[in-house]
Amino acid sequence: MSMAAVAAHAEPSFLDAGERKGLLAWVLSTDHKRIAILYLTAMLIFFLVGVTMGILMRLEQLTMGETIMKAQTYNALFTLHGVIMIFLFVIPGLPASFGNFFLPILIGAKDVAFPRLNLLSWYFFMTGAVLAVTSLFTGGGPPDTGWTFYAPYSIRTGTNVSLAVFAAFILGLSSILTGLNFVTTIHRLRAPGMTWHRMPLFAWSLYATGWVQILATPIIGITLMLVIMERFFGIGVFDPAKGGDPVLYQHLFWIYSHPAVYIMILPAMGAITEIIPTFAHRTIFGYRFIAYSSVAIAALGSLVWAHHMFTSGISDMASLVFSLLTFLVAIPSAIKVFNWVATLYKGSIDLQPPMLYALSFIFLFCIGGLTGIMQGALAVNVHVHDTYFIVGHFHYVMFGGTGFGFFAALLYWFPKMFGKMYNRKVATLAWFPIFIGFNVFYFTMLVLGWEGMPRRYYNHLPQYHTLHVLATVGSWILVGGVLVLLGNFIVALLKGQQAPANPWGGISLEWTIPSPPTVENFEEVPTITQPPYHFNPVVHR
Amino acid sequence: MSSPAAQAHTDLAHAEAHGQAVHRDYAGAKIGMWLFLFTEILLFGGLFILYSAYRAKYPHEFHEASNELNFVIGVINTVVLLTSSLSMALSISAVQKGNRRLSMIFLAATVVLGGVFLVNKYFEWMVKIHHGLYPNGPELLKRKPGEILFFGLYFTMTGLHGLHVIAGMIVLSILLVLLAKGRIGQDDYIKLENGGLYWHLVDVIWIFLLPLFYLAA
Amino acid sequence: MTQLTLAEEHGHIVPYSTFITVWVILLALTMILTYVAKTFHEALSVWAMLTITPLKAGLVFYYFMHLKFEGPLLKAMVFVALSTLVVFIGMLFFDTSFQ
Amino acid sequence: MKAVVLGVLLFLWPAFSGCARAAEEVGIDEKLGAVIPADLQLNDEAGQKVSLRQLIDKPTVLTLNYFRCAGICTPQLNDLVRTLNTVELEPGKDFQVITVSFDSRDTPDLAAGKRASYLKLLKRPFPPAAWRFLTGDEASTRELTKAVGFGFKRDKDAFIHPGALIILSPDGKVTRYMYGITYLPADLQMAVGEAAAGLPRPSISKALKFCFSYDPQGHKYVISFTRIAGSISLLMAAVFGVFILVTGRRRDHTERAHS
Repeated sequence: MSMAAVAAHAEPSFLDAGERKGLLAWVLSTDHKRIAILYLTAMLIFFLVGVTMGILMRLEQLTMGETIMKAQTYNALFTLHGVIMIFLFVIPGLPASFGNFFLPILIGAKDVAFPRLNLLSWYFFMTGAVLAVTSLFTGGGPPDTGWTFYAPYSIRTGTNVSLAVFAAFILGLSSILTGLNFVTTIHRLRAPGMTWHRMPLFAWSLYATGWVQILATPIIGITLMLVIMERFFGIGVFDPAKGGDPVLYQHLFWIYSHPAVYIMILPAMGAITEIIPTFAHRTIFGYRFIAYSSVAIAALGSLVWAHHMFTSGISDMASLVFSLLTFLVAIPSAIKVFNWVATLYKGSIDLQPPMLYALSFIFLFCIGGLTGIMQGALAVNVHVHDTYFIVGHFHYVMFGGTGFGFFAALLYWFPKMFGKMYNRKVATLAWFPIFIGFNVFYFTMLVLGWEGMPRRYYNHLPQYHTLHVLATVGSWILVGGVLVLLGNFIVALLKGQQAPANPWGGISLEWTIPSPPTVENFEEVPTITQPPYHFNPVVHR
Repeated sequence: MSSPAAQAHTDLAHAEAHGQAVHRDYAGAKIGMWLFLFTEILLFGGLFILYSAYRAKYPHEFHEASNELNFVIGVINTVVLLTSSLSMALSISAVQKGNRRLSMIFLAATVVLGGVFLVNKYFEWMVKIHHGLYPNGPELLKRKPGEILFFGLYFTMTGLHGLHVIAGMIVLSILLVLLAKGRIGQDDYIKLENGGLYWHLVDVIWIFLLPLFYLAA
Repeated sequence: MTQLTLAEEHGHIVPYSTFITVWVILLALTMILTYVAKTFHEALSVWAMLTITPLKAGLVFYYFMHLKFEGPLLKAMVFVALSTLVVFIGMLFFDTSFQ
Repeated sequence: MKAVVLGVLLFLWPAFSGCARAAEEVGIDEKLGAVIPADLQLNDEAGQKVSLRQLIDKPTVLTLNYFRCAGICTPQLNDLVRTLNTVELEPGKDFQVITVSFDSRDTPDLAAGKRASYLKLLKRPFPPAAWRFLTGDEASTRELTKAVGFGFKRDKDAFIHPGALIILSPDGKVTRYMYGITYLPADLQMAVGEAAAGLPRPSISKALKFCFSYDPQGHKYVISFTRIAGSISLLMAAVFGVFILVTGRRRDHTERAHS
């Protein structure tokens, strides 16, 4: 593939090394870098499938009444869009791809702690993905419960919920194994001198994420298993006819699914924290605050699940307390944002494509976070519950946050991963339609929701028509930009220029090794003597 | 906190990258196993949450339904599992002392005791199923909601625990073979130790199931 | 390989007698628990359940699972995991008990 | 390893068994497109016999409740009032609301009282005829709830029942279910529009709310049980925490001494 790299270094890159050739060399490899690329490829494909479904739903809303599909099709589409995007793209998103690739490199290790387990978790991921997709075409038709699989409807419906739930279970297992691997890796495989406080902040965020994956995912595992048991054996725990309480299902579901939001966003924050100092040429401001705030977000985030249930009949007292806790989570998030901004302040900012997307992340995440706090306030929550406001909010967090973080990380690390440089002008140009289209699309959704447009419905009333058309046009602009961005990467892979070892002037460990890295990552195990992001002569702490 | 001595670990990664087994990161493997056990604890934790919520809601029904379970079988099974845990622990001590034969005897005893547990469980379940007391069973559906839930949870939790016992027996049998072949020995017994950790956890879960179901009356 | 914890773990062998003692205690606790649950009224047996059962589990964790001989890291991890579960249960009851 | 075994087992189940169903279901079994038995005789607020055929001549929002309900019925109807206050439709002309009690012990007197109090809550001009509160004997109300797929169950003196709005077309066809106990005006407006056209539409947001009976004795028990469990776990956590701190510090010292 890259002969120049072979010539320049004694060892071949991980892309060329190994005895096996072709596909087998990938699907049997325990090299964390190859597994990362397996994940990346699979996830980008699922992402595009999810995008297609989103576009179809927007087309349906272009006119009033039935435009291109029936209401039942629309129901199935939004369920699938949610399941595919959340379970197959956003949750595994950054940890499985960039985490797998860069966590060992960032801490000076040659691989993760359990390489074979790592490969196994990819197979679980693919199995889960295949089952999820299979559930669409088999059994009683695609699941129509929404991605939350709320009981008791999910135990009654004749659609293929069992298989979809089982798929989610397998995907959870894959997520647990990844988290377990990362936590052990960070504990055991740090290079000499790589103390906790010299660890790059991306590794910190993966550490916090790993713990959430380990401690919260089993709860959803057992809950989903109970739904399956309920469907086949009728054990009754979520069935009101037998004394079961569906509200408990919601509790258990959100015990996992709210922390899952932090599984989604924390690694993206970590990646942003890597990108900002590199392009501001400045030490990150408040290293310890950012590191600990990751842990704080993970811990507090596990306690606020019930704010999803304000209208589900939980007690007033609990509503109040959960409401308060929700506000508390905003604090560590805000700490991060302030520290990023402080880092940018007086830095010499180099507006390369990764930085452009990273800055958009901060902006969009702030909107997402603020609209989230608005829902934390009880009175507002009831008003906007089940409207487009919710849809807009979580797209700001998940797409504007995790999605933009993902793009930024891809732009930042792509040259390192593949040894090829993409066309930076095109990447910058693609930013305009992506950013503008995004806001036209989702900000309109916020407005629609505020005016009372109910979510999940294939049709709308005349008073919402103009805004719906605007949102649909925004979706076209956005998707056009995304396609240009991704196409740019494919072109780079096929005939991009050889990327240098350190195209951005970064100083973390990954930039000290060749692009693409060799199988062993490091010729010699590095010894770390100073804190990360050590751009200034002034020693930070 | 200082960074762990990296030489050993990078050796490990190196060996793994080449698919060889040169050195085992003993502590790393153990951390990994414990993390896995945490996921198991929280998996059952979800069920314990449900149990306590429903018991709080239907205290009298749980009380009455629990009376129908034969607590003697429950206690006998507890003794069986505790003893199997003991022989598991002894097996590890034996291998540490270099006594592989004794270690194998203890390990085999553990597997056999696991089997005894399952046989007991089987008869216990069969009696209940015979009386129509199983989820969606004709007799159970006539009961009060709280009792339906009690038996639903009873079958779910003991069933899931039973699956864990079966899985544990399979793992321990494989370890027995490895032990016989000398792949586990005085200088490398981490697999046995991790298998033991899993078995003990299964035991701990049963320790909680006993009072929740058999002694709730 | 030269690391202390590794050497410690390799070196530490728990004597058979310790395990057997723990086992006897565990059996005795089981009997006490059963006796209390079957003889006395509800409140007392609930209390017995809430104290004896965690005690038994603790013994298994501490001795059979070698937690006594592990470093502070593993102990801290176990603590985090168990307290997470306790917090989940607590928060959920916080809702159900006010309903 | 264990996970794989479990996974295989789970995967095989669908092959062996169909979906288990409870004998008597509480919840909504959707009957979209079905026509309600219009000749049913119910009692109006004055105790006069009235048939649904006489009442339903426009899109109708049907709610099924019982008037002594201590659970979700009041919040449900209150939220319906909130929704009706803002919906951009003219009550009595574009649509009407009918609330039927499925408890045969509810009397027309009680119904009249309920009607008066809910009409008072409405902040917009609302013709009294646009919200009817009906009662009936057990056989007739059962027939109605069965026809719309509304499953409920008697529990001592109370009922376990779901909360939902059922939208009927002018000719008495079920066109839409709106689940839960809170509603959006825009949703209701669309549902009524579709009912006017007689088009049945599949439901969304199927998170059903259920009403449970309240058991004061059990409730007391909950709190004491919680207190006990809570204090024990806190105590254990504290002991364990102190223990870790103590042993952990000692270990730290030895480690430092060695390295």
